[in-house]
Amino acid sequence: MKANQSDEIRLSIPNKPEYVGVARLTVAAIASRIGFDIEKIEDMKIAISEACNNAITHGCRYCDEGEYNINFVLTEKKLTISVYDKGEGCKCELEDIRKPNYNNLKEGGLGIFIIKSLMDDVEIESEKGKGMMIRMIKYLGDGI
Amino acid sequence: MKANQSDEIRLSIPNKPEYVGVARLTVAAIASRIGFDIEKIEDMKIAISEACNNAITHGCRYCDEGEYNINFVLTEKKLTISVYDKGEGCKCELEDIRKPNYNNLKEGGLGIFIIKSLMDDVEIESEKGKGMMIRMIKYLGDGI
Amino acid sequence: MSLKIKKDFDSKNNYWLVELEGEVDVYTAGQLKEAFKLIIKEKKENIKIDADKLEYIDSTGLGILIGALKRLKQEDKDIIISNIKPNIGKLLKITGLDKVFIIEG
Amino acid sequence: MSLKIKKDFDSKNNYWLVELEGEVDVYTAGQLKEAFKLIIKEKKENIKIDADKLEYIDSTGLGILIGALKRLKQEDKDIIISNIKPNIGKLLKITGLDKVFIIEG
Ligand SMILES: Nc1ncnc2c1ncn2[C@@H]1O[C@H](COP(=O)(O)OP(=O)(O)O)[C@@H](O)[C@H]1O
Ligand SMILES: Nc1ncnc2c1ncn2[C@@H]1O[C@H](COP(=O)(O)OP(=O)(O)O)[C@@H](O)[C@H]1O
Repeated sequence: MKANQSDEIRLSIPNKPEYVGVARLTVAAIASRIGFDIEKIEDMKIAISEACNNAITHGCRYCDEGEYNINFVLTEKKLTISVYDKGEGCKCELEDIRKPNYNNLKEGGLGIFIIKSLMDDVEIESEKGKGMMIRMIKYLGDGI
Repeated sequence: MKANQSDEIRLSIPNKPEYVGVARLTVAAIASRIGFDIEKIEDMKIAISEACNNAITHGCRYCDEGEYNINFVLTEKKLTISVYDKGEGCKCELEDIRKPNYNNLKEGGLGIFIIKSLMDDVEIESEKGKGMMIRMIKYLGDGI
Repeated sequence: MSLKIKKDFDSKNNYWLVELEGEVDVYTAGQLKEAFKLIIKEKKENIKIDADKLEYIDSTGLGILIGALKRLKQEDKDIIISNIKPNIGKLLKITGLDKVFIIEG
Repeated sequence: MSLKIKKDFDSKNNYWLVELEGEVDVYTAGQLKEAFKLIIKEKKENIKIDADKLEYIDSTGLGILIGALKRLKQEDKDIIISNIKPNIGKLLKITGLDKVFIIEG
């Protein structure tokens, strides 16, 4: 790929647990095509799954549409993955996401924390009632 | 999946050789999720690649858009894959596609023949100047 | 993209040995939850997970492990995870769960 | 999703041994075309392809094999393909190319 050029791959998936694995294999295929190493590919597989889990679990609970979307934007230097749903949205603030507290173990609340930890850059855009978009970036090479 | 229910996954890919492998891995992920055996998965990997090759080589030669689309429709009984581009289209007639003649070997002209051989059902829709769509079906179980 | 679970009570060592093979994700997590429920109902003893063939786990699976541990902790029992692959080790470390479960080998 | 090509002239048997590893598709086909061009330019002898590690090939790759064979046939030379995997064997059979190339083992 030439410098400054970017390619886009779009995927649209039914809002069902059984297809999250498809998103995971697709990101692995894309990332290995542009030369990411195995460790980074594993990171992205987990991160995209967490975002899909959220789109399914929180995003589309009451919506009809029954699908969510993933955009992959590839350049020579990085892969940007955006997962967006048209669900209820939320007022999640990335700054509020903290490492879990083990004096008070909870079964949930790990997803966004894991995404933040595994990806180089993460952004959330959400408007109550209009859905949520989480954008995450992984850099090729030594990163940021 | 419940009987008569169908799910749809859509993929949109840049019009470049390097991404055909992504389509191949995505179809493998989808097909294995719904329980196809390895032989049928291999058939579909080849068939989808042939369709993508055509979309890239013939479909979008002069078009700006720079991408083509793949739809996967899954039911309990079959996987329907449609590959469509917005290129020049053609007047290809499936009936005209024949097994290659080895007294007169040619390097090309195998793609659609291979798709017809490996898939259970194939349809082409094309209008000169408006692009082409090839739809191919593989049945789970013993087929047709 | 599937999960196989094999469980056996090791009466010599007095723990449950649970072998996980494949992927624990939002699709297969229900299976794991069910297995732990049955195990804990039968006998509240330490659970040792052999993760040698576990290729993938995410927060859905970790949540279920945490849930099971909470129930075991009531009787002072633990979850031991052995033979973990690097990607899973990394996830446990990042989340701090390597200090909550007992990690072996 | 990549292709490795190893070529060696086997002077004992007087043929080229070409080992293909990975996938021949529209992306990697150019590499294969180039390799055959160099081989045929250097010495027009039989080419034996070891396909033991060839995981995937489609019409783009087959077209290149056909092109190379046409050039070799001018000197009555052949392409031999050995150790093919079932999926590739099926493709050769469907296209009738199993009667055009010499298939071994
Ligand atoms: N796609 C989404 N749509 C609406 N709310 C979301 C979405 N993703 C996350 N959230 C909100 O952010 C919270 C934290 O998410 P996360 O860290 O993944 O943990 P968990 O999903 O286990 O609660 C969720 O509980 C939910 O309220
Ligand atoms: N997506 C497409 N758009 C326009 N024409 C096409 C497309 N796919 C196939 N064709 C036409 O059909 C012919 C046969 O295609 P195929 O059997 O795949 O062989 P090949 O691509 O090697 O020529 C092509 O040569 C081309 O003229």
